[in-house]
Amino acid sequence: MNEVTKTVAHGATQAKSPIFPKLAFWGKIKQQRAAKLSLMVLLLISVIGIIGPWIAPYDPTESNYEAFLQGPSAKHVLGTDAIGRDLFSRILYGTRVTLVVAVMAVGITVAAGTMIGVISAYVGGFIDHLLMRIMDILLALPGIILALAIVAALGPSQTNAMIAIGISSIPSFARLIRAATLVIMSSGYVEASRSIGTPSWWIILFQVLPNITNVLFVYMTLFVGGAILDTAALGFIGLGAQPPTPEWGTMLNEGKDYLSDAWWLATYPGLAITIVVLAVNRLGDALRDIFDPRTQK
Amino acid sequence: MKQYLLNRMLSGVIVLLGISIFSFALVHFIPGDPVRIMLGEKATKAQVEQLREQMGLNQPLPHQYLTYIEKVIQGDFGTSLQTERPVIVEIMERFPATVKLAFAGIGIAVVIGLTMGIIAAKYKNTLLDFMLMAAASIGLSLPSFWLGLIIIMLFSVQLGWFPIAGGTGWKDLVLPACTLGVLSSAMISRLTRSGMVEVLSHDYIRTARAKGLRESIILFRHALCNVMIPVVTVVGLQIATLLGGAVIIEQVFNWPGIGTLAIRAISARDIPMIQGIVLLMGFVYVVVNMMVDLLYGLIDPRVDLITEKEGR
Amino acid sequence: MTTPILEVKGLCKLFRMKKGWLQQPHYVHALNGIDVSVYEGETLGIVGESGCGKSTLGKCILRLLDPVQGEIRFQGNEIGKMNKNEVRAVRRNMQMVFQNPFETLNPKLTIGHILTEPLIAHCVPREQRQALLEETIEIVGMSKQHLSRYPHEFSGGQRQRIGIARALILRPKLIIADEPVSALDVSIQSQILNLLQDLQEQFSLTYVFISHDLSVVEHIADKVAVMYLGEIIEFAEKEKLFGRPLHPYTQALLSAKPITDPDDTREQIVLSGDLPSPSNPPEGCKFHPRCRSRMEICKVELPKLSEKEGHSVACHLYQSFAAIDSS
Amino acid sequence: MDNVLEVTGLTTRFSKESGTITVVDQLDLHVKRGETLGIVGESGCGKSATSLSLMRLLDNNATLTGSIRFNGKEVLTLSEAEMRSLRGKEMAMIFQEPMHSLNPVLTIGRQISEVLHEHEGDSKAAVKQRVLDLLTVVGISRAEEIYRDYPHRLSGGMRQRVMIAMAIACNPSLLIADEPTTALDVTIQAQILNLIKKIRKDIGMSVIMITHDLGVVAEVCDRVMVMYAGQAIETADVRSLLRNPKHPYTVGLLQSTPRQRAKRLHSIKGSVPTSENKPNGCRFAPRCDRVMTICWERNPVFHPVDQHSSCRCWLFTQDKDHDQESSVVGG
Repeated sequence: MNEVTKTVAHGATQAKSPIFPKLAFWGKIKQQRAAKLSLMVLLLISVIGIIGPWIAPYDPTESNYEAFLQGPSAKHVLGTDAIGRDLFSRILYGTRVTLVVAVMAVGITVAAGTMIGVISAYVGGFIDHLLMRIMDILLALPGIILALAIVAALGPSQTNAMIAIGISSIPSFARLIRAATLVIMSSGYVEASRSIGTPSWWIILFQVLPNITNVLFVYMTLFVGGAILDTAALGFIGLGAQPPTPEWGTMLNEGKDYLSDAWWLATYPGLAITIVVLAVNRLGDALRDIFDPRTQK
Repeated sequence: MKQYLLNRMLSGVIVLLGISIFSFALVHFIPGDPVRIMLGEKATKAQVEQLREQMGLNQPLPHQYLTYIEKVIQGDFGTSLQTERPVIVEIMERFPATVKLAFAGIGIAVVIGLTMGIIAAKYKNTLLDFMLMAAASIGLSLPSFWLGLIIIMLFSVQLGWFPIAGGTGWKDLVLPACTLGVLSSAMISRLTRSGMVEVLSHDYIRTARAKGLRESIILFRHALCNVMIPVVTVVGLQIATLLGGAVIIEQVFNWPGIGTLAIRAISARDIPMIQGIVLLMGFVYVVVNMMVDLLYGLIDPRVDLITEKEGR
Repeated sequence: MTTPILEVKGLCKLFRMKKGWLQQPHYVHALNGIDVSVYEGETLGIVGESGCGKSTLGKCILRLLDPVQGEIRFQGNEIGKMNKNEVRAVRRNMQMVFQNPFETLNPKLTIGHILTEPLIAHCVPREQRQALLEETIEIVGMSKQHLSRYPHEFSGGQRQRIGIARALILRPKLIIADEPVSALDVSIQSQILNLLQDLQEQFSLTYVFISHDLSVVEHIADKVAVMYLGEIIEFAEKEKLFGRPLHPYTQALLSAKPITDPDDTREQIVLSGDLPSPSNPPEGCKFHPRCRSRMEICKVELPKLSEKEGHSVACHLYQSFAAIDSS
Repeated sequence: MDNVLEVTGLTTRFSKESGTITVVDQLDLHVKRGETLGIVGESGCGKSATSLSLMRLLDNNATLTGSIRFNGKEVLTLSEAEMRSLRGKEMAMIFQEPMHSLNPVLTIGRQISEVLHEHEGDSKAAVKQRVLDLLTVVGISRAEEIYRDYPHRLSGGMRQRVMIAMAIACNPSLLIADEPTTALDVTIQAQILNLIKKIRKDIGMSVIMITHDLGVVAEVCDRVMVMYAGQAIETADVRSLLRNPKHPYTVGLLQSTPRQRAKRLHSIKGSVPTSENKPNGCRFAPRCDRVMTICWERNPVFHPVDQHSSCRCWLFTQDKDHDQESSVVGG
């Protein structure tokens, strides 16, 4: 009776991969670690955005004709541009510009998008239909084109770029929020609450909103990444922040004419964008995985 | 099925109408006098009046809109203010280049993206998965124009393998298409992986295993078909976007497509041209969406149910 | 005889199934002329298979869904035509317990918060709330300490107790229980059924108990209504209905129910075929395609619910009932 | 002794972030040829994990130890390829949710015929004919039509019939049915249970019927095993179990099934322990109304009580000092 043959077998679905070791409990722990790490990177970047002007070694707009197109050196850590401005200082200053534009743009998106989404889902019927058809129409144009068209109408400037980017992501944000609200609205607890005789404002305030904040937060983070990319893209095309504002996209635009002479001009601002966007996106992904009910078992 | 397609077509028409209103309204969004802005400060009063008359801006709005639509249907999109050639001619000249770039880019993206996604899902939570998905994350965070610049710097300037920019030959196509492909593959691979992981956790995959099927059949017959449903949607959307001009990439590589045309028009406030491009994009979007819906009907036998549920 | 606390007459509910803008909307008769009544302190059981409209009936009574036609009288007041605010006021005396205790409690709120909600909605003065909360949570067999916890910390049975506490806290007259025990294990199920019975005695509650499980209904109900595709096909006191079912469907249902008796000698009637789709029900008697004693008339004419000695049935086999009665 | 399946000391563990949890603990069972064994228990008792362990269909964070001998072969040492040729051919399985168990984008015909293609390798035409026959066997009248149809167009009962057709395609010697009728209506449940009984007789296979419903057990099973918190606590033939249950849990379970006669139901207090939080002694001790001191200290062994039944309970253990290996299994 005690002589049970001790054999061991694993489940059927294992990936047979001796070369690629399985990372134990990668999923959730990894996400929490990623969230912490990207949050720290973002905090650091924000701090740079705030104190940048004080730690920058040079004035970002002051040209120095004795030191133009100089490669990275001890004096100019990241080199200088065509009219001798210090690239490092410009990138430091640019942090603030980029972050402010992106965050404000997302602010516009979130405010309008959430309102439209929640109203559409909660009121339903004709209003819902109308709002969603309008969103459909706006979605038919690629976001960047919509932004470009708005900039074209308003004229190129940093503020207008911000408004344009904000407006151009409203449709997709509104649809996401509407979908999230609909899920909550059809949940058992909202029905239970209605069956008690709870007034609508109470349901929106205490049943719907607390349950979409997670979703809202995740989408917001993910949209910030997109907004930074769009800001830089507009700057790159010359329709965003105007020179001599040290905006990263604009700087790349200026650098693209010196590809063969000054590689640093077209490299570092892009690297800065990538790092910020990567940190924001990782944070968004991590938050999504952490909040996703399907991964909460 | 027929019902479903008819419905999709109807909503397509509505979107098109909406787009036409949007593009029409563009003129009126502009603060100040549109004619003044188009002609610049130095124009004489007579010139302004003449253009105003020519564009029909003196008429009441609904009337203006109807005339506009009538003209558009006849293929008259107006005249470009910059080149003074018909808008439709300018667009049609550049459209083939855009189509070429879009399909080349998407082709690369689908191949890379699907492969990466399937491999990552198959080896879920291993080092390989981690590396592939890290690559995809970076891909999603790269500014397209910067990647373009880096690629030019590397392959054209340093190595001299490809021409820097300007032509439309196949050699000119390689770099922009690869840039597009790499960028779009990031999203496709993530989507494929998450779709695959989700599908593999479904009960019917357990049924397939209980039937004793080979892992390859489970992966490619049972799982992939279901994963393709969201992937087709996204790829469709990407094609629609790219056919409207991969604006930024075209600009970086100086590719003579709709994208560069759009930027030039916008910088120059060439309103008839902008209107034309916006209309074209709307049209392309609607057509591509219709194709995606058609494909949907072929992949997913449940489409007739989907509309039923939505309509309820 | 006193008037019933709840009386439903000729209740109809349609769902619109629209396939697209181009198509004629298609209607599904979820409820088709429901007549049913409950007296104070009674338990009315409503049984039927999925898609028979039993949950829809429960929701219509509470006006969570608006019926298309018919009357719903609660304590003598017609609530079918009340406006929103009046309905909310009525809900003070009429509460619901739901099937899924996992979904019907908001995961973001504490138990205390969830239970306070009805008190706020019906303007119970602040100083009475705490006492009511504590009293009610103890009545359902839990303790005060549980009030500050969140739903995910409880097991299915405990969550259902919380759901019952929420329905009970306003001390309603009528509770509609929609499959309250079908998500629970047998050993927990009996706890909840006992609790419901105790509460009924203590607060002289009236229940409308909706379930697909014949054994549960047989145990708890005083009167039972059997539903099939949006219609009540048999309605009688429990002893009569289970002792001598008249409708062929009820007979089949009873014989199909597996019982824990190894020497079960019942004759088993296995129905052929599936439940027809409610969106496309058969002509005539809706049960006739599956009925083993169908007649010609069943294919064309819908039988009416007719009563004899407190036992109503809607079947052509017994249509002579009414004739005999009236003669 | 002609046993299709002999399981000894089967233990299934899942490794999770919080640690290892044991869902099936030292399980012994056997199924005779042509017999129907019922496994009964409430949610979380490990009955589904048992069935998936037998087929080795668990996710890769599961570890199985012990021995599963199926038709004389040791299942746990088979390679994945050998295991595959067993699944669907010699042991088949049907699941609880017929709604989700069929692939929505493949036709019914394709899903059934791929079993045959995989295991038998007949010609295309022969396979198709066999599939049509199978569909007729499981009581689907419009076989040709259903062959070309997709799962979403069938009702729950029909889908379960398709699942059965798929399972019996290669005449397996063991069919594992995991709550096959739980998601179905009573009248449809009766149809499906009858079908399983009939097919079992026709092709002489054994069946393991996993259910929470003692009524279903009474209807179709020959023998029953009751599980609680990952362990078997009683096995007996159906008659003895229902007429003369031994373990207080089985008694409680039978008494809490609603009946008209009882004014008040018997109920088992408390709730099922979670797999992370199992009591040290007998796992049922906290809920048992006949609990003794020893119950809190040591988990009783599973042993025969009379010729009909075996049971894991101190009430039926004469020699309380009996040395047993499973007494120190903490949570």
